[in-house]
Amino acid sequence: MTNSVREIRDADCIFITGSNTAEAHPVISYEVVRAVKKGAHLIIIDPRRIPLVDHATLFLQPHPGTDIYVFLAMMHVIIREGWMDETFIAERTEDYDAFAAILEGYTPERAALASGVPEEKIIQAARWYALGERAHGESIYEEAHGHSTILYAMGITQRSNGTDNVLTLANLSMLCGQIGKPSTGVNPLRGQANVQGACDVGGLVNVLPGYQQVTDDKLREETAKTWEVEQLPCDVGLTIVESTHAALAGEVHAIYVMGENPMMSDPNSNHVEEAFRKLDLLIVQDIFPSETAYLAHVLLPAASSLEKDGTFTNTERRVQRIRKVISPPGEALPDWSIIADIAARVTQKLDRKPGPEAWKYDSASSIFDELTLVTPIYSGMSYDRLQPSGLQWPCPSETHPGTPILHLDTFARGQGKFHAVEARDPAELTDEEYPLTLSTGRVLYHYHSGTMTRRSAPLHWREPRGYAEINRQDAEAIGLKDGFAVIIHSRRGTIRTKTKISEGVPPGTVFLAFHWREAPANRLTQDHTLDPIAKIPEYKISAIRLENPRAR
Amino acid sequence: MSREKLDQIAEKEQARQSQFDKRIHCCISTACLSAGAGRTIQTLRDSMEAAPIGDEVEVVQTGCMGLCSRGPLVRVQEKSGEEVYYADVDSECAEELVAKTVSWDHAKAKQQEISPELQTVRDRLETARKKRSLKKHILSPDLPFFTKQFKVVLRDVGYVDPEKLEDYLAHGGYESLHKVLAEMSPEQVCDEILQSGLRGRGGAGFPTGLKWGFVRREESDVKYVVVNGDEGDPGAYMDRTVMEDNPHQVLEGMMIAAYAVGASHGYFYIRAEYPIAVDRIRGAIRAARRHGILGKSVLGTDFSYNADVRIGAGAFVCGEETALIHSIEGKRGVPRMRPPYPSTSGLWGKPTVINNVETLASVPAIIKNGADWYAQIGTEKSKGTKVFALAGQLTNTGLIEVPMGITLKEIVFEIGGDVPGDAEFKAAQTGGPSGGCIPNTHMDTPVDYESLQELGSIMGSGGLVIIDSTTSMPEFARFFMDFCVDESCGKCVPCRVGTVQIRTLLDKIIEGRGEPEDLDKLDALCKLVRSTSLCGLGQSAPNPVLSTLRFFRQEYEALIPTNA
Amino acid sequence: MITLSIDTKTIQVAPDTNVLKAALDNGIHIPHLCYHPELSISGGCRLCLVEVEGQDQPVLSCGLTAAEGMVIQTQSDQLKELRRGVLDLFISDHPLDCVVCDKAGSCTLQEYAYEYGLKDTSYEPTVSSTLFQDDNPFFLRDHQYCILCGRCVRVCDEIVGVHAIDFANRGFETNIATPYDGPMIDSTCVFCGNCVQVCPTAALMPVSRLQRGREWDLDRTLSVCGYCGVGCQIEYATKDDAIIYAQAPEHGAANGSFLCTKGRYGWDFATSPERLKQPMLRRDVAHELGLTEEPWALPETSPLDIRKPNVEQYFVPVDWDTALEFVSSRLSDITESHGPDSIMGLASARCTNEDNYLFQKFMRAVIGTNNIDHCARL
Amino acid sequence: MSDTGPSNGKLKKAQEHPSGDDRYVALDRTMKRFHNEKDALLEVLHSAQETFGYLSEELLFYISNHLHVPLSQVYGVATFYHLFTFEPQGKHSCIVCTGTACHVKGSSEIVEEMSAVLNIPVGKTTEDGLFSLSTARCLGCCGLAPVAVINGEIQGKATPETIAGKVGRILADERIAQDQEEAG
Repeated sequence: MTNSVREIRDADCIFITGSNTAEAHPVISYEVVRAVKKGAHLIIIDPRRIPLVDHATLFLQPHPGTDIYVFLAMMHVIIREGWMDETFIAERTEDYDAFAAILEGYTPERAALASGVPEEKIIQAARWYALGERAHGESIYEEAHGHSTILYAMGITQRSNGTDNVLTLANLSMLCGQIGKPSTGVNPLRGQANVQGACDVGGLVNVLPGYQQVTDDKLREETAKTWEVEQLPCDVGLTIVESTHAALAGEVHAIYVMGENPMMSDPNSNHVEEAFRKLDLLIVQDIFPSETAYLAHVLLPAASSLEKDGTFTNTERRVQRIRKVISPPGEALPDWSIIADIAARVTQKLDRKPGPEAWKYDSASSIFDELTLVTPIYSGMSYDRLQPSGLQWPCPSETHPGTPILHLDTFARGQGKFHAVEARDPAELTDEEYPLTLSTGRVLYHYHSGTMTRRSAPLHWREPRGYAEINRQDAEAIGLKDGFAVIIHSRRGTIRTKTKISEGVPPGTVFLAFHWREAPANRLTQDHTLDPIAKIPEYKISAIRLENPRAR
Repeated sequence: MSREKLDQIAEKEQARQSQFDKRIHCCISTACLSAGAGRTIQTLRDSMEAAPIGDEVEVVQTGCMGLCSRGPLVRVQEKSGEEVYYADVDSECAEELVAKTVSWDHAKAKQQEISPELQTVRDRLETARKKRSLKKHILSPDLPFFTKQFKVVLRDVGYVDPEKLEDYLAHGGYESLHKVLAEMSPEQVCDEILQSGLRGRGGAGFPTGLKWGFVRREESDVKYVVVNGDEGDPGAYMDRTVMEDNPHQVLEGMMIAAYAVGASHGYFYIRAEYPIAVDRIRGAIRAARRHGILGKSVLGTDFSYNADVRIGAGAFVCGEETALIHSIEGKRGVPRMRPPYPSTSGLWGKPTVINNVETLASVPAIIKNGADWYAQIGTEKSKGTKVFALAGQLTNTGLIEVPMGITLKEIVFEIGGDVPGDAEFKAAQTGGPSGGCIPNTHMDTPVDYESLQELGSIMGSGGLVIIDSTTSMPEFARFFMDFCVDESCGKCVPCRVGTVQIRTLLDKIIEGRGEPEDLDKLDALCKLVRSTSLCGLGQSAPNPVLSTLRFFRQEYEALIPTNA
Repeated sequence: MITLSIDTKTIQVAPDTNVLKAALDNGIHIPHLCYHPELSISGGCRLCLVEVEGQDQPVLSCGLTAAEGMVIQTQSDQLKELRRGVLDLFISDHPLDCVVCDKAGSCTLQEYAYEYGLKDTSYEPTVSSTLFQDDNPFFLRDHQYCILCGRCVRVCDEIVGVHAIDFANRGFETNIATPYDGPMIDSTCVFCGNCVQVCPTAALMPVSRLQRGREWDLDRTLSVCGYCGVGCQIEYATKDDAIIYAQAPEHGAANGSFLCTKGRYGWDFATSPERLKQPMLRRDVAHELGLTEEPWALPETSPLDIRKPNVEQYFVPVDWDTALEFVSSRLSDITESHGPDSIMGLASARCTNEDNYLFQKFMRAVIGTNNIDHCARL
Repeated sequence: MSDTGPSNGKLKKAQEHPSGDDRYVALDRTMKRFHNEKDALLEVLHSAQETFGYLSEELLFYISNHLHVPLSQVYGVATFYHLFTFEPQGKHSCIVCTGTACHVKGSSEIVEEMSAVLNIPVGKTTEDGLFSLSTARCLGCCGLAPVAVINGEIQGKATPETIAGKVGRILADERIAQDQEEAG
């Protein structure tokens, strides 16, 4: 997030898209509810009527995959009506003209045609967001215009044009000067406890800790020096999806999986399974024998986040201490100590420099101290400084208070760059054979592949089994009623689950959470067309067909 | 519609009325109806039809004439203005009344052809002429019940037909509204009301002009006027009577208030137990709309105003202004802390004037006759008149309007005609569940806000219940405590739990289980509830107990076993 | 800023701050039951009365906006008397079974009764509602302990925004109710348990907490939730190395004093019998290494289709050394035979920065590949 | 929130009418008159009780859905006001005024007598659904205290005997009517 969670309550206008906030990030939805109760406008753009819509002052329901037309049209209107922030554009941004030129084609009329969202709603949303208008009550901010904030999540990123969507929202915020101030910004809501941190410390194919490009020789050498190794690999690596392809092609022979469950969470499970079976070595290090574990050669028992010390970095870039609350079961160990041990042994065997002793860490904090040396955005941090409520990066020095709001006076790259983005359609469109669109996601009571929540008694009691949310029309078309069994086919595979008739999904769309091993959503999703830049699979849009088993 | 048009209507109606030599007013308000006024007015009408010459006399249905205990009441009004009241007018009496009211000119009568049915009625009238029973129904106009009263609010109640706007106009209706619209600035209206010394008749007695001034000075796009017609005090029905029997008077007062504070919309909040009042007010609103008195450009001026009715649903606490607001907003009728006061943040957070019915009903007269006229009625601090619902053990019970400052003695012994039978007057209870009992030893107390307060009671909305020596004061106090327990909204603990504990103590004492220290405990608890409750209901709930403890302690003590 | 004096202490507060908040934020204690810093003002408990210079009657500090030069007294015989009286009424409608009450030690009413020396009520104990509702495994509702402060109703409406409960009936009969007092699951409740968090008494209690020890015997550890990315701080109450219940700290950095259902109640997975407790080698691998007699081959059934997964059927437990030796030698062999880029490491968004840092350092510095990824994209 | 909330039976019921039961049409009209504004809740509850006689669970759920007021709030409001009732009312009604004036003049005896005659406590309805007995806080006829209202007709200066007599006659007529039905 460019801004902080607790600023949302003071926003004058909140714009949410591609985030089922109340279910996937409940505590952030609390902030939104507060703002609305105080009089803020809440604009929601989502194909589904998500719970938070009950509080929305404006709800736009585009057909799946057409939201970008709405975003572009909003900016078209903003420029047409002169609602943009000219000073901000002039002083803080570049490449405006090329961007503006492209927008001319994206009229509200066109957007309405493509997305099914009425023009007047698009114009209304554009106005409220651009000018930060409130429904009622007083703004706490002095300026002429109120403060508007954008919240988004996987709904727009898990798409073959996910990067375009994100850039578009960035454009929107810069166009209106709704960034670099409190209660504004472009705020991705990260889905997992430490997804932010895992990226920060280099858990990506293209960057070293602190987002230093692996392709940058200078940066690479600095890190190598700190680590006392001669050299570090300079080519961008393979992502998990690419690796499965590579495994099938016989190029990848071993995969070391730590605390993940690709069999459930990666697209086109059948494909993943095929690949994993081909591996010479699959290491699964986890707290439970996950679905992936049953293909592994070796299982290494890890301590859960309740059973070890360390740090998590949350969606607002806040690095916080986690502490050992209870002891790990049996012989389970913290992941870091397992890795350290393996690393020491491999160093030995491959006779790498420096020797095994370099892998002796006595505590999580000693690792953190080393981490801060190679991670500039963390360099001012230490366990002591993280008490009691953490620090938000960048925190470059021991005295730096952390950074609640990014891009205050200048952007990371200097000027904010407008990207001229065109609308693109989803990779897999519906047709006669597969007439419906499947969208995957989460429900309130479960989390991800369900390894944890489905083993929690109260949560299981509340949401014991999976279901596909289907609109009454689509259900009745093939004689399905609420709670009936239903079979879902896609070009990748077939699953069977129960129906939940819901007005929450529009006709033509089916929603299925990916928590349910007995109905694994990712047997249906496609892995052939990823987002070209971010390599994100298009979880949110797959063409499917429903079948009523009783009709067999 | 313009003023001129209204005048024409008024004159037309006056002309129509003046063509009659006599007008027979028959009260059809709730009390008289339940005493059989329905049959009475029917008989009057039939008889008039059958009487030899009908058109010289008009039968008019009117509202309350005051002396409810003697209903059905009928008044015969001569062209000269001379009036005679008749009490307990049943059908028989009604026939005799008609028979003796119409002039029997047989020559004319002969020419009239009438149906056999009517002929039989006429025959009955013929015989009724000879009867001698009418005398005992006559109420002398010299009765203190009439002479001691001074009518401002009730002036036209009992004269105008509540369902005829024309009649109200004929009685000078909406002249005051026109006066303020045509001649006065909002500021002047507020000052005028302030000058008059009019104070809230809902009980607390806050100066109305001041209240209006606050709201007038508030900056806001929308403001509201709310008429508090949630007359919850059991034993009081002044507001109901005014709303039922002269609805336009209340509407006019409300609109003057609206003009004074700059409100564009208003609500009548009327308790559901008053269906007739609801109908009459709704009727008045419709009629006013039809005649351009309500709506866009009132009386052709650029002042626009609209009014609606909201119905309560059985909650005494909704008489409290913040609870009333919540109720109109469709929420639980629970009071909230003040400040902010409704004058700054009322209905939907907008500045709002809330006045009770009687208060607003006094306004047209004040505007018409001027602040000074009103201010010279009543006492130093309590100006004007007050309407009371006189009830309980008394010969004449009913609705009275008296100048402030009149003594209890005058009300009870002169207007009320003393306690019937050989029982003795013991105490007067004012202010209902929020008020207290004033013992016969304080008979000379002048009835005004301050004096009553000093005696631990309040003026209240106007319930005045007379208790005779047969009533036990502790039990009477428990009756009110039951009421408060029932009506507590439950938000704040002193009222929610305190009232229950007060009642528990009262039960204990009344059932003879009391201990000597219980009286002090009761007194202390009452004072705690009074000083810590959130709203007026809770703060005043202990009054009946406190005042009876103060003046009739011996009755409590007598209930406590001596050997305990 | 506005300057006022509370108990002779000069205090500066922002405009529109109420006196109660001003006092509490400055370490001046005024008893209160219905007030909560994150919720709207109710004024129902009548406890936070204070004396304002120039006003003859005490006023509620929660409803009193701090004004320049205001002089406030929070302690006096009169105030003590009034508060004591109100508390006396509270406990006349509340069971005094603190001896066996799970809330004892963290119950605000108990704390105040103690502070004002109320051993017992001086009135006839009369409990208004005895409704007992244990209709879900998250929390239970025991109305006899309810003091109707309304915090639960406000948090449900103003913060969570689902308005599952509200006041029902009125007067002494008032109670907090789902529609028709029905079971929670038939309401709009999302089981976030924030009502439990703000409840000052034992009216709302986590099921997991019942009969699990006295408050003062519990250890408390402040950590961060392991689920979504909001990073809510959670205070875990533990006893004998077991979690008794979880709640938000008073001032969580991102979450303030609130949580969602997963964070508050979804921690019991940690003690699931299915946890991996020791390293394991797949049966065919174990056989290869001569650790097991019978040969074994990985079945064709997809892991997603295994009806009742049983890890023992596929794996045999081994000691750490065997497991790590196997892993490290295999990795070394593959690196040497197929090159570093034939190995891929999948880090985790559920592991700590320290874990992930070491993991990528291992892949890059030891194995020598950038094939390091994690599920940032899902 | 029903999208995520458990699919409870009430939801379906509420969605199946208004089609069948045309009493809902009247209710819809009231809600329409107030443009389905939340603050019309009290008015809507009034009209609901008028048309249906009492407030059933389905009814409140229906209102909650159409005014977008949380069901818990609708229930909370409905239970706050004493005029709303949650069970069917009797064919005939007897309301005894317990206002101050009536109390002073002995209305409590009338209440006791009626409760004995009908053999039901105040606020209840006889098993055969013929009579409901209730009390009111002042009907504003203090001049005629004590008063009772039987089937909407006010009885002034009432005594236990007069009221019991009236009610007795109504019950007698009902029995005759029943007998005739059984006969014919």
